[in-house]
Amino acid sequence: MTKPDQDRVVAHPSVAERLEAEALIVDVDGFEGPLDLLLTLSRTQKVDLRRISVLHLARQYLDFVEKARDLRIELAADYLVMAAWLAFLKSRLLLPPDPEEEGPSGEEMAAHLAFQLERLQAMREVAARLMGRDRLGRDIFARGLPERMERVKRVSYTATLLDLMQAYARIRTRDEFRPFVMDRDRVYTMEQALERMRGMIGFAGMWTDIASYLPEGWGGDPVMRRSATAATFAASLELVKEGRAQIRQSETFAPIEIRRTDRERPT
Amino acid sequence: MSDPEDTGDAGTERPRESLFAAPVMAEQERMVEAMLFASATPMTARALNDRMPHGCDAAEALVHLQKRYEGRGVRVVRVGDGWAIRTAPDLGFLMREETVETRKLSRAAIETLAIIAYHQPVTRAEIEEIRGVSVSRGTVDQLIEMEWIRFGRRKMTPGRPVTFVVTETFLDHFGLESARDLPGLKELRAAGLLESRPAPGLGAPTGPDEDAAEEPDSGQSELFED
Amino acid sequence: MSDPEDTGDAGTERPRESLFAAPVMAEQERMVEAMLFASATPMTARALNDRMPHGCDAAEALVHLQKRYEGRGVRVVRVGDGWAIRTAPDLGFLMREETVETRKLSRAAIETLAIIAYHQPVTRAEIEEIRGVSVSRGTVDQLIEMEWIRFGRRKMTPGRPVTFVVTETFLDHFGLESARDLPGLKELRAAGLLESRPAPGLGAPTGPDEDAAEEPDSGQSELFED
Repeated sequence: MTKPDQDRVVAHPSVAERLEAEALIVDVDGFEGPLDLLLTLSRTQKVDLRRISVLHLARQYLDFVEKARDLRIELAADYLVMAAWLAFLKSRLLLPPDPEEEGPSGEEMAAHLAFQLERLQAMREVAARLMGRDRLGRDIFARGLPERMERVKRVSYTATLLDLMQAYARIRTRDEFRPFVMDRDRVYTMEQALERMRGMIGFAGMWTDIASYLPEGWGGDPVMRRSATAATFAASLELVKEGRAQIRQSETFAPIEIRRTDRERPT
Repeated sequence: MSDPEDTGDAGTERPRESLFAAPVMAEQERMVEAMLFASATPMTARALNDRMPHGCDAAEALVHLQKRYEGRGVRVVRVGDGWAIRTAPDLGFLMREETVETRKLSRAAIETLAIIAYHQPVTRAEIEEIRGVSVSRGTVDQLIEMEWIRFGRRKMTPGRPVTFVVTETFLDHFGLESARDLPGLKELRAAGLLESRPAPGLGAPTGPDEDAAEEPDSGQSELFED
Repeated sequence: MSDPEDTGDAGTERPRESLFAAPVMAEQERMVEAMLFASATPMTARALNDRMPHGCDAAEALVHLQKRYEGRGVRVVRVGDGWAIRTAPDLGFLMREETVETRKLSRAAIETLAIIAYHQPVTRAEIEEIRGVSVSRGTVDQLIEMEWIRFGRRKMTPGRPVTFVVTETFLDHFGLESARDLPGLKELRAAGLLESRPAPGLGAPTGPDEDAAEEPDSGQSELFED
């Protein structure tokens, strides 16, 4: 700590400031990055940040980095990047501007750095003011015993007339086309037809329209007639297969006719 | 600390004699007000006094404060040994937030309702016969609770089963004069409602009123024939 | 205050309510008073209105109520979009028992919070540019957990980075009506310190992410422009 005056951070008459500069080196971990370090260094200039000598600041920073190197303190990469940038800035500020060269002038770069420092400083100041305000739970208080706001959830069911009608239509439609429900009353099965025809075929020596074999009461309702017709036709084919009847249709859509086979007579 | 206005009233009561005079009563009232507000539990006059500067009289401040809150939205009330700020009893309803969630009636419920509307008065057995499935108690209860159906007269059939009919509330909700205004099967079909899927372009179905006007006797009589 | 005019208004708007005129303003004030006392967190005028009978005007009632509590031990304060009742700041000394220990915030967290408050909506890269160091995840997480900051809208810049803004809880905690009332905001703006100035070409190296430099205009303006 008590290093002699061979520091390169010279021109500081006050012991306190020298100690501060020393402390900077020892306490490098305490800085929140290069900008923070620069801001701290800038305080030694004791001027408004707007009038700060960026050149001087760059020198201070570079001295700091140099020292850290001497002391074998490993600096984080961003400190070194800043050092390189400041070295570049320093050279730009010192050398007369080259009209050929592109890019920002040393003054522009310096001004921006000053802006950054001023902004960071300003943010620190307002942060302190903010934290110093009257704060809830410390200076200002909310209701200690808030009353419970009860939440009552009520479910209300609704339906439209359309819903109602569609529901009813759905039920009625189910009645009209019940494809999977065997409605025994209205279906004439082939077994029923076969039994009926077996009893009757023996008397049918003449070609007779199979429609006349339909059971009584099944001719009116179209659904029932269809069912009975289909069953009777199927039963007729069954009788033909058994060899007990013959079947014919003179032309397309003409009545289908049936009569018993003659072979049966000899038996 | 104290407002100049406040000193007017209270100042006359307690002239500031010494350097360490107790705050004026209006100020003490403010303190009690703030403490009662911020405290999580009721506070006794003593506990209030303990926190206040020397020479204060929390009990008196409480009397003033209580008077000040008379007829307000909150009141200063005694709770056991302590004092607390509480909502005025007549405003308790504001502390309840009622959220109403509207849901569609279930399919079972709407079908049951439709059958009752079209076939009323109808017994549970009849509803089941028409729907082809049993009707759950919950469904009927729900419809009764909604006041869309109610019990009708008992049927004069063996067992004298109860019947269900729709209510005024039901007619109101669906904008019907009577259950007879419900469109019949023919109108349903005309409106495309008898197709298993209503056409996508289908808007509102023809109003039951119009339909009813054209065919006054349609609907139920037709439907009741089976 | 108790106007028949109010009733008139409400009546024309809501013809069905005409039988039930809105309560007089004094009564509305009581209601707002009760609700604000009952709630520990700020409530919006809208939320208040939702609980009040039809035709009420919570916003107007709030104005009356705020006036009524001027200079009292508790005050009606605006917090962002909401309203709350809070103890008067000068009486904080009485509430030592109610004091809540706030977690000690690190310097990084305090600075980050201030930057977000004054520059909002602000991206992480912008915060890093201002502080000159990367923002640790833990810092942001802590502030989010305290509900002092939240994610804002994404920036319409390449990469559409997320932004941070301060919350109503933040405003409530620091006794601010809105982010416009942040201390020193005007001065900072006048000094140009809230502008995001792009670094001239080779800017001083800052945080790890330098994309922030590309951002043409920084938040601030968006939120604080009048």
